[in-house]
Amino acid sequence: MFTSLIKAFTNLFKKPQTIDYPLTPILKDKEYRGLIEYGEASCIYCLKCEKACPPGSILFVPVENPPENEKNKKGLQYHYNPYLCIYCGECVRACPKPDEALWQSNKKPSIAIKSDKVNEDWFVLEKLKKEE
Amino acid sequence: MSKKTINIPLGSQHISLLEPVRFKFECENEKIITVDSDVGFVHRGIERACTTKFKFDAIGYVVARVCGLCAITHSLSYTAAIEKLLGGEITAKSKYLRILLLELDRIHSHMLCLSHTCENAGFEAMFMRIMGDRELVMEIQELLTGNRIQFDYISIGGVNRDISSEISKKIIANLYEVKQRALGYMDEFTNNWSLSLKFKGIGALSLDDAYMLNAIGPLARASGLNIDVRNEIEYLPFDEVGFKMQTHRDGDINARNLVRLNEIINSIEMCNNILEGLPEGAIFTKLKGKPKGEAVIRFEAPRGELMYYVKGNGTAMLERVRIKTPTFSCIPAFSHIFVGENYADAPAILASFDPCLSCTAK
Amino acid sequence: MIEILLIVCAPLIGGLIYGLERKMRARMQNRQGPPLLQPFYDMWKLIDKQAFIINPYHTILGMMHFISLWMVVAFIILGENLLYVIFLHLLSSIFLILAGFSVKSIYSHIGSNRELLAILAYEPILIMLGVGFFILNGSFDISVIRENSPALASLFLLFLAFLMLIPIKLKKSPFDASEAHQEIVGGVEIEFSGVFFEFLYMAKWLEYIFIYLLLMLFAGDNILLGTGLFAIVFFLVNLVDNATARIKMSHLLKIVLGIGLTLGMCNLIGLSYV
Amino acid sequence: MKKIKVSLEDITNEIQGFYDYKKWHFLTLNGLALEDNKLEVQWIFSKYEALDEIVIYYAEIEYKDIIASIVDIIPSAIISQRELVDMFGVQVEGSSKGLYLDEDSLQAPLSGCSI
Amino acid sequence: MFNLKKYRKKSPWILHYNAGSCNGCDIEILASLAPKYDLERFGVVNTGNPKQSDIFLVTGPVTLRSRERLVELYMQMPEPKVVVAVGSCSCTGGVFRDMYNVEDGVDRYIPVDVYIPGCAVSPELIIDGLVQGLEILEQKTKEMEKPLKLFKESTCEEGIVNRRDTALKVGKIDEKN
Amino acid sequence: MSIYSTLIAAPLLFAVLVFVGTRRVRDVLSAIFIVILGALSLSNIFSFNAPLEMSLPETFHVLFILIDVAVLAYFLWQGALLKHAYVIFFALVQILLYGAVMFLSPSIVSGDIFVDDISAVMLLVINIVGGIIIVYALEYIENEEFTSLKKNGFIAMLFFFLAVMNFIVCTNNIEIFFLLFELTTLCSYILIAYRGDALSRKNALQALWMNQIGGIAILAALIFSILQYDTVYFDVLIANSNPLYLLPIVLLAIAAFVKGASIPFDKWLLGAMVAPTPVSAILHSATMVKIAPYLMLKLAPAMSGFVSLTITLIGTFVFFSASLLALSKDYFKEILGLSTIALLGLMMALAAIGTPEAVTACLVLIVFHAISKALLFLQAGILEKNFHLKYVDDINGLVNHAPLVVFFIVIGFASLTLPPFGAFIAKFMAIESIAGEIIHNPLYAFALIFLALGSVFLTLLYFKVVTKLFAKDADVKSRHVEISKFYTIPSFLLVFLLLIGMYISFERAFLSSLEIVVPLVLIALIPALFSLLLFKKAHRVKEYNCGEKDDIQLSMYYFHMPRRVQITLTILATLGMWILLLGTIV
Ligand code: SF4
Ligand code: SF4
Ligand code: SF4
Ligand code: SF4
Ligand code: SF4
Ligand code: SF4
Ligand code: SF4
Ligand code: SF4
Repeated sequence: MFTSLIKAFTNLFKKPQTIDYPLTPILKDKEYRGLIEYGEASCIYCLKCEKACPPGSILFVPVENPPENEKNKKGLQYHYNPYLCIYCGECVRACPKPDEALWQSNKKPSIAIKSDKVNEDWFVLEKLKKEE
Repeated sequence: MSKKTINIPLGSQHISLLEPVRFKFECENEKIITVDSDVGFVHRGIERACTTKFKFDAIGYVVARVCGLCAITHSLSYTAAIEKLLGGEITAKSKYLRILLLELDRIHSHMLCLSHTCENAGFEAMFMRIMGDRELVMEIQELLTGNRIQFDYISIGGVNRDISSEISKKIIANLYEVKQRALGYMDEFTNNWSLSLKFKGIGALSLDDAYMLNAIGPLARASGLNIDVRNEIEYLPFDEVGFKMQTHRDGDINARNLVRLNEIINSIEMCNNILEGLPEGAIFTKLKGKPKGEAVIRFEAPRGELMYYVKGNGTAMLERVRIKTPTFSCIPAFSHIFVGENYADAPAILASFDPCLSCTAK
Repeated sequence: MIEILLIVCAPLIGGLIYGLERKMRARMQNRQGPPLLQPFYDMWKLIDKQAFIINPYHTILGMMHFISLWMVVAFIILGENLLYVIFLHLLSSIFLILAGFSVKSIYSHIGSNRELLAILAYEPILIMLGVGFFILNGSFDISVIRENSPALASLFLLFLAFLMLIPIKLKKSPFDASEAHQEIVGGVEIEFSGVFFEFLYMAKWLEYIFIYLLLMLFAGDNILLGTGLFAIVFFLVNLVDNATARIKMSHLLKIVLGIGLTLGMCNLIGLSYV
Repeated sequence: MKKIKVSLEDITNEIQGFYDYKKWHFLTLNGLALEDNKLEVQWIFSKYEALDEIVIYYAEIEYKDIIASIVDIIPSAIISQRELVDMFGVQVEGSSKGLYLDEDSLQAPLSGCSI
Repeated sequence: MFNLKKYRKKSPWILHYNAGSCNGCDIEILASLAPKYDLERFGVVNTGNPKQSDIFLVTGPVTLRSRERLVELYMQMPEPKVVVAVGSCSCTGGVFRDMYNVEDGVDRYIPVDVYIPGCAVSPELIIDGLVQGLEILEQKTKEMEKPLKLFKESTCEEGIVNRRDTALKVGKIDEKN
Repeated sequence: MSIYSTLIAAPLLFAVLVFVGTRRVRDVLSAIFIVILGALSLSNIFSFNAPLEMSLPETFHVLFILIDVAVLAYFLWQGALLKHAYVIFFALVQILLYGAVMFLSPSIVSGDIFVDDISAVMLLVINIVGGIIIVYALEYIENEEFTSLKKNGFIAMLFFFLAVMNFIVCTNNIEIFFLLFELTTLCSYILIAYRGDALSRKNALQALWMNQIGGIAILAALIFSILQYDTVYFDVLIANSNPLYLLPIVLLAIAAFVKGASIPFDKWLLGAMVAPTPVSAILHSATMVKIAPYLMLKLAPAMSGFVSLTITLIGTFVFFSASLLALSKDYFKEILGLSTIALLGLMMALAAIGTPEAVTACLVLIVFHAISKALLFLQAGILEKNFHLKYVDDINGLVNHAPLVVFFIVIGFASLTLPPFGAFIAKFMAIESIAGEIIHNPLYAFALIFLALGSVFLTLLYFKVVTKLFAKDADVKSRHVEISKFYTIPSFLLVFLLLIGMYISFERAFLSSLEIVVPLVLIALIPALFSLLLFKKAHRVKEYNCGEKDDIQLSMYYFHMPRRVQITLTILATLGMWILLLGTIV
């Protein structure tokens, strides 16, 4: 018990371990597994990432004005849902052109609120995908 | 005259629980006489999804989500089973790195359990102290794998990331620090009178009961039962890196705590040995083919023996993935231990089992 | 006049002490902790919340606990009869216990049960304390006690016994089994919400005032000693809070009654020989 | 890893004869859906302090068969048995449904005949 | 100095419920209460009691068995309240999406105000989410601000918020795709 | 003088009159009688100024001797009839001793009747509280299945009891005191055996032989008093008492312990529970057991340091141990019974201290204990009759069905423990007076500890019971049960008496006005807030149950008291008595 007492006593005069986070930003290591980022120009639309992704948070869905890319024969557009993603990085490992078409950055995903319609929008995409 | 017992519920939502599990204690005053439990709140259907929804190469990431605490053991067991079915050999370096992360995970998981036990025993300061020190381990885990909890470090054929010398230095430095702290806790657990009142002689499991109820992991080792899968498999070179079995005789909460602390210290030694003797070589071997046949793989997760039974039929979809998790096997023992104890001790006893129902129910 | 002011402000002062304590506890646990005025922020927030009730008895009894505790504090400040104050305080605890029992909630019941047992542990010591002061001053009146010279030396053993009951009343480790968040989620207070919880929350502050005012009695007319005593004991209690686990009710009873009664007895017998 | 085939009737006897609680450690019960509406039930054991010595007793059964309980021999098997009941929709003596699944969940999800 | 509105948002008491997560996010919540991140800086207290909580932290993809409890707890929280979905699986189902025993995210059952992605979420993100939650909490408090809000007419029969029946009704809001 | 003779004679007359006419007539007559008795005792206390002393004519003495012999012979006969060895033996011993007393002829004489203010207060309690209980009994007994003759006999017996009690607090002659003592024993014997079943008989016999020990003690005291002090009169005995020859006093004190059912003589009072509830009510509150503190008060001036200290210690010890034992009980009446025993112990201890403060405390306690206990026993009767509840475990949530009964029970218990009620004031003064004694003799510190612990146990006990009543559902529609007016009116009267008592303590400045008013307001505020129905519209939710739906099962803590604790306590108390006795002889 005395060691605890002493510990508590000395802690009182030590600088606390706490990082005052929103005020003092915490820098993420460059290796941190954050958001998946996509380089549209380099993508070859092999859809390997879509197939590899366990939760299905990458979807290539046909749209009316598809991005202009000669490899994009079916008129697909890349969609990514950071609220579904589990940040495993498997898509990047599956991608034939990592670092150019698809890479994992060290950025933290952002917080969403109700008006962001996290789920509703994605439902639409999933439905489109199913219909395809 | 009416009955003199009260039913005290613990869970499914309760402050002393991190996960939903429901116990209903029938108590006389506060002495528990019977226990009724419901452990199925977290059932998600992973076993089925592994055979219908995911291809075999993605399952490693899925089964990691069976549980965040020994995620690494899950993906390791699964990958090992697949590697066995595919019949390839992986490099020595990746084996060492796998052990490294396995042991780091054990350290942080044990620390979490200790702190949670203290919190449930009403010792908030100790909880804070251990959780604060645990950040040292979390830090190196994040450096090593890119994430604090779900490491996704292991893939079929090896590991995903190499280790740099800075990281290795940092690991050694942090672990040295952790070891000092762990010795400090050891002293605290043995000498603090209030903790002795809460822990010594409480929630005891005798050796014979441990045998009878097939207890595993620290729970069994605290009762003196020599069971540690690291001792029973040759797949990873645990002997080379200095594994030693830690046991205790008393079987009470205190014994479990001490076993965990000793394991932390042993794991730290193992990590140091690994980093010293890390073989050179690649970290990844590409394995070809589709899994066929059946394999049983066991590993020692922080909470005890984890078993995977995998059966493939030569296609990308597996036929059966059976996950037998540590807590699942311990549940009969839990109920047994509660009987006769005081409700006031129940949360601490529960935490000292270090239960994880998310794997129990899958 | 000053008394009236003190009485009115008592909960606020209690809140400050509570805030200080939370801050201090955080620092002892090596973290930054909430701002000093956190209890007041909580208070404002609680006022703003929608309040649920279970049944009117419960709610009213909870409010009575607060009001009667405030009366207790007022009586101490006004310098009334110490023994009476102790019993009035008992009344206020009884209100709380009844409130706990008036709902069909198991944790609330267990909390109340434990609270009852806690009374068993501390009440005899409080009574002995009162008698100690009586023997020393020839009167139970707090105003008389306050005018006499410090009683700390002659009531030293009782002072030690009193130290043991501070954690019980302030719900601090190791004697906080009646609140026990991890077991019974706060016990008696579990079913209160919104403004009604506010009353209980502020009653907790008043409990601080009650205990520390009693503590100051040991210093008699010596205000400096009183302040010193307060500071040291406050610090000590928090230190112990951060170095111990919560022990069970049965242990609590054994320890507090056993040691407390022995200390008190020795002191009283000693006093009558002097 | 040793696999021993037994018939459904013999299972308790076999296990009774084999199981020494100080030597063997009951791992779990496992089910495996086979073709043509059959089910393979496995009782998996491992030996204490031995290198990877695993013994699997297994029996092929129909879904309608009632599986004998081994709880008298191995008390801790109760939970595995309940899981088997839930996941495969079979009956095990003295083991009730509802460990994981609610009334409105998908019943017998691993039985192989469910969609 | 006595600007009530300023202080209102400084005391978020949290209730945590695990609706079927893998523990990863739960541990991170615990870690964010610990010294390094110390949520108590914001006045956070883990009350574990719905009746005294303002912010409801839910982890996990909502399994069938936990959905009733989830709604029950939500109902027992007094207004204003904020629901925070912690982790990818409670936002959308995450890796468990479409498994047979899960309901794919908390917002199928109760209205979610803040979504924190991540698997597992890091404590920094939890703090970010809480800060966001605080703002929403303040807004909601303002909206609630009318005289006698304490005695606002109850919505349910006999003045008792009834749990189960309402629970299942709420669940019907979003049909699954 | 006439007041006292009326007070003694009238109830005797009433006892005969209740046999006249129908039930209606009997009820009306009894009510009138009770009002008369109450009025008499009231007027007595208002007109009372100086102690009154007088003698009875010789014929009365002869009559008394005859009655005495008859009573003893009856005991012997009963003992022989029912083959109870103790009863026979003690009856024989008493007859022998009584014979011996008859042969001794003391020379110092004094008045046979002596009324001081203590007696006046006792008269008040006996007649008013006793009267109210009889009103209640009128209805209660009608709900039993007995012949109307037997019912009337019951009421008559109660009146007779009042007469005996009225006499006993007025007498100064120990011989007469002995007679009356035996008469109360007789009364209780008959009332306890009233139901006539085996258990009642057994308990009645138990009460009989235990009380006979008291008789023997009185006879022995008489003999020693005559031998040493040459008198049979209290006042002479007390005035002349020599600290070296206190044996008669101590023997009388032991008789008091017997009547007061102090441990180890507690069994008889608990056994008396089998009688109809009004009997328990009247035994516990107004009559019988109150002889004990009364006698002690009378003897107090004669007690020396040792005797007074020992009796105080025994009394407080009984207080402590009876409350401790009560904790493990769950039969409602038994709880009340043990708490009576405890409080009687305290009263006797206070009487033995004998300082003016202690005596006042003792008197206050006698009065308020009588009122509160009567109130509680009446409720126990209602619970049994209307709700068929006997055990505290069953009264869960009674507030849902019978708020009024709950109100009475709560007031009853609160009045025994909490400010601003009388019993609280008494306890308060008790602590003060014991604290005052500690200064002179540190051994009183033990008495203080017993007192402190005992009063906490009692609080625990009372609120253990009270709390059971309150468990109210969030949504259960309550079901009210009609309770007869004959039941509620006496209860209201008793509550009213409590209030008057409070007023008196206010007048007498036992506590400052603030100290009375504040808690009173606090307590009154609850029903007030209630009636405002402030919370009708607030949101209601179910209790927190970890998010689960199953019903919870509630039950109180119960305290398992191992048998050895009980035995140890009994042995210690017995030891105390022996020390007292032997210490005096030596
Ligand atoms: S990181 Fe994993 S979950 Fe996220 S998009 Fe890539 S594969 Fe899918
Ligand atoms: S795997 Fe890479 S290249 Fe292929 S579609 Fe995805 S992002 Fe494009
Ligand atoms: S392992 Fe289980 S008991 Fe321990 S902290 Fe995690 S959830 Fe809680
Ligand atoms: S016991 Fe199960 S749930 Fe717990 S950490 Fe291990 S695998 Fe995860
Ligand atoms: S258990 Fe209660 S007192 Fe302890 S940290 Fe949690 S909220 Fe605070
Ligand atoms: S899946 Fe359909 S067809 Fe096949 S067994 Fe089941 S019910 Fe019959
Ligand atoms: S498909 Fe339906 S009927 Fe067939 S086993 Fe599965 S649940 Fe039963
Ligand atoms: S988001 Fe990921 S880490 Fe968090 S609970 Fe879900 S699966 Fe676990």
